[in-house]
Amino acid sequence: MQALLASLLVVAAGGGLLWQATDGGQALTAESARRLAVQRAPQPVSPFALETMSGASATIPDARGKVALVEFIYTTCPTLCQSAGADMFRLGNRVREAGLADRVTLMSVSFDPEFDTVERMKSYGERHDADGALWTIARPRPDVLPQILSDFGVIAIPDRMGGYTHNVAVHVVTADGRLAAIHDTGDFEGIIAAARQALR
Amino acid sequence: MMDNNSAQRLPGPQAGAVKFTMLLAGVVLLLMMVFGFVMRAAQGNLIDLDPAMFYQLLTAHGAGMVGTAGLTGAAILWYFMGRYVPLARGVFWAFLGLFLLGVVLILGAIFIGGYGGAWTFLFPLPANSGGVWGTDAAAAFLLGYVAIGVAFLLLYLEVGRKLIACYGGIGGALAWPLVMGKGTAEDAPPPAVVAAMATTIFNTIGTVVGAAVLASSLVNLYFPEFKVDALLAKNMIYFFGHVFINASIYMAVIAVYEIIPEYTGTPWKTSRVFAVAWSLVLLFVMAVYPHHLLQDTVMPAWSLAMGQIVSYLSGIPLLAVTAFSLIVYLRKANAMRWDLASALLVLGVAGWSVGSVPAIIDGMISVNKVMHNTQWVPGHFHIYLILGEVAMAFGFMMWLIGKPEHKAVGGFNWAAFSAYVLGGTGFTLMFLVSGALSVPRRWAVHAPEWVLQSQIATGFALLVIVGAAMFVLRYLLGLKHSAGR
Amino acid sequence: MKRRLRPGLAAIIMFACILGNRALEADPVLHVLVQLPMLGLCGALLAPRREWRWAQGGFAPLLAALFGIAFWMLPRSIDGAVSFPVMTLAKFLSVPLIGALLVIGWRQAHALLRGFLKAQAISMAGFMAFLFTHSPVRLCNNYLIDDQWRLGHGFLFLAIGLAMAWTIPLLTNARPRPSPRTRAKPITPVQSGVSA
Amino acid sequence: MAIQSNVLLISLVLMAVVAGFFISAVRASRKPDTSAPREVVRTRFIYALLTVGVIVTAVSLRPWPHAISAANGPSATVNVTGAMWYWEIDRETVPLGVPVIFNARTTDVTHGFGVMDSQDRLLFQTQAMPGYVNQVEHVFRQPGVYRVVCMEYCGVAHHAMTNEFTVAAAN
Repeated sequence: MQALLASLLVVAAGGGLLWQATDGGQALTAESARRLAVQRAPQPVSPFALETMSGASATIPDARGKVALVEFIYTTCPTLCQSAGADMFRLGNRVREAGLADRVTLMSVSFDPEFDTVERMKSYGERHDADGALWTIARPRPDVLPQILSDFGVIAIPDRMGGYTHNVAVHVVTADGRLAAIHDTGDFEGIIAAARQALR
Repeated sequence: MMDNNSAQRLPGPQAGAVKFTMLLAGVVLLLMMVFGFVMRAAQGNLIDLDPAMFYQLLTAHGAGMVGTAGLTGAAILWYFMGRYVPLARGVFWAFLGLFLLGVVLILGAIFIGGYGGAWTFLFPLPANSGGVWGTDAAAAFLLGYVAIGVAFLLLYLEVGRKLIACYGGIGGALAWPLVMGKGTAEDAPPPAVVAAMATTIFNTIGTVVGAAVLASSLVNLYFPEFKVDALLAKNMIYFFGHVFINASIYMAVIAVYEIIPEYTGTPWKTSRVFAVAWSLVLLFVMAVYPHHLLQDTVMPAWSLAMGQIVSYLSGIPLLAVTAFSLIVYLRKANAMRWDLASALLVLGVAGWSVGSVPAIIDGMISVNKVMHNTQWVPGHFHIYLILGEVAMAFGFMMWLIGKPEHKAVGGFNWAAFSAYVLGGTGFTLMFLVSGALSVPRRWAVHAPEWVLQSQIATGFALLVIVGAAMFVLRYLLGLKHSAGR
Repeated sequence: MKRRLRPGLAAIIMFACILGNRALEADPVLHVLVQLPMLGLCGALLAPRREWRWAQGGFAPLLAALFGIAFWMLPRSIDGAVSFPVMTLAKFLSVPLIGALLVIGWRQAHALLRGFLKAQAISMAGFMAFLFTHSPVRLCNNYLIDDQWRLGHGFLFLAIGLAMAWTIPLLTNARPRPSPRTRAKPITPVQSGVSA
Repeated sequence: MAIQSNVLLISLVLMAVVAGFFISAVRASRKPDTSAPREVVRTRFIYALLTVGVIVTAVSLRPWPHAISAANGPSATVNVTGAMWYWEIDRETVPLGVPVIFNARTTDVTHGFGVMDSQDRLLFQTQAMPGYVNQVEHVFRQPGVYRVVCMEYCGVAHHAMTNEFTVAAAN
């Protein structure tokens, strides 16, 4: 009898633990948990300054009151960041088609600011037809980088071939500095919908 | 007559539970046969059936028949192993309870949830229904399989550990000393034990593999980011499915080894060739599954060649050992006593052997290219199910009810047996003919030129159902009379 | 092993796990298939040899251990142990407890329950192998896709190793002459009683 | 005669032979019979089965039934993609008399790519499976319209998943 009660208790507690640990059976990985957490409650990110590929300065959140669509890259990335770059270009077109070009800004932020100089950012931008207006490439100051990565939940680890492996996504940041949604770089519908939501 | 015959005719351990299980199985078999009849009638344009409903029936018929074949095989295994080793009674009830839980989940998934992903749950069909059924229905179906898998695992663990303990390990129970020429035939375990040990091993392995692919499919249902490799999943599913349905037949044949000697008067002994054959069966059953993947040209060529070769080799233990021995025993018999039980058991081995012919031929890659997934495939497996495994199960049921006067071949019983054999033969031959005419299997709607074949098959199906219903009725009446014993 | 040596050995293993934590966590194969089992072993070595009423049949402790294992098999938990100190601490506290619970439960478990758990363990190791070798996306933000693939193969070897470890002994105890006299008495229906 | 008819014929004959052994054993079972086969017959039977097996295996696997030979000489390639519930074929006509290689793909679940001739006789098939490209080669001997059907159960409109292509002499 005691054993039965104990077992039932264990099942209840264990089930509760797993339910908690997976956000109610919705997230088995840290990446899906990150996206789910943001979707449930937008999270504040510390404001930071950036230097763009044209040498100008910019900020996140956007000082002009635009919604920022932010991805993290490094310019010498041979794989993911290149396809992410192509996705950003297409996303830019979709933003224009949606008539949001003057209320949204696209930003590819380098997480390797010491290596990614203005010239390197510029060449990456040219390779992917970044216009510098709607979409630009930018880098933060190295000393604030850890804070930024931690705020956004981005983890970049050395890939043993001189580059990095990192989680790739488009982060939707509202004008008042809240991270409101995270989507795959190719999920244009989802990103546009999240941008509209953030503009409301 | 054998000296221990009088003891053998008494009910074995847990006869009550086994009799109840067989009654349940008989009723489910009838219901599933009706589903099959409805599908053939729909293909023959005799009735109007919505394709979604057709595929639900298809799913229920497949899962139900495989499950019931497994259930009858397990009951036979349990009953006869109870003669040799002390089995824990609770395990059989747990087995039956979990099995029924699985049945409820599967039926709910199909007829409430609308699941129609076929019994093979081929990845990623359960997760990708095109809007016909929901995730929860697919999950309930898969969980039903998990429950049934756990049921079988429990049963095999109990049988396996007792056989291992009593017969000196796996090797002892498989009569390996005899194989190596170290022991004598008198010291070897009885044929039923050898068969039970081999089945226990390969179906436990099959269940473990099945559990892994079921778990993967379940996770994929709810977390699509967890992709499953379609080819690997297919390999695991066919390994599991092939091993399971084969295990059903290999368990049912235990009834032949145990019951036929009562009729022939000659004990069925474990000979060296018998022991070798069963050790080979153990290997072959697991190595042969790639013959389901002969049209996956991305599979390594050696594995497909192995599928074809082992498919042929698998026929040898069946034909040269079980079938050959049975024929020898029948011929040697000093006036064999024929009744419904012995007739059905012999029919079971005959049907199984006959059905292996089209199976082996379909296992050739060049034939498979034009026969795979045509009605040739249901053709061959319906032979060794209707006229094989299920015939053995009905034979076991008839033997269970005891009194010879209930089983004498004549009148009602002769009519039932004739209807069943004639119906089964005609029904399965129509499948083979349709397969040769390139009629694909699992099509809800048939082209006009195939309709006549389906209509003829529908008639034969009706005959099978009539025969089977008469068996079940005979069993029920027999149970009533034998209840007092 | 002498019982009094166990706490010492457990302490040594625990120290090794703590001191080598950075190195072990850096590689998912070492993290999941070496460090976690070692931590579990610590607890197993320290498990008190007592039979509690609540643990009768082994069900409650084994269930608790299974839930614990399930938690630590979530990619998210493994990621968390690398990213967040709180989760690292939780790992060092909970995994030894899981090991202890496993031992406590195993001692009191029926042979059938043990067999079931063994089959389950092989199956789940195979399932994890399936998952890690075939997922097209990275499941842990802290590990490379190659590492994930290696971890999957580690699980595959684990499944094969467990299967062999548990079945080979069953093969080797085949006696040269299994005769009816050396095995248990066959149960005839008369002996076992009629149950109809 | 199509391969299917031969297969049916051979199967029926062998099945009848197997059934015949059982029927004669049943007939012999009622009276004492001394003609029961002995162990030596079983041994011979096993050797006979093995010998037949070796021959059939060697003959049926050489040349390899799934071989793609088209690298030398003229050939054509056709890409077919299965989706719930239609076939996409990247060309409408395929050449007569030369090896045609079909690359079978799918966008969703597993389908079975099967090709039937004008008499609805299945000529060949291969599986179309997520993440893989299955190749199958065939040389068409007759011009005309060929039907593509689905040979692997794929959901509620499985039977309706058909398409066509034309085989014509290449210019």
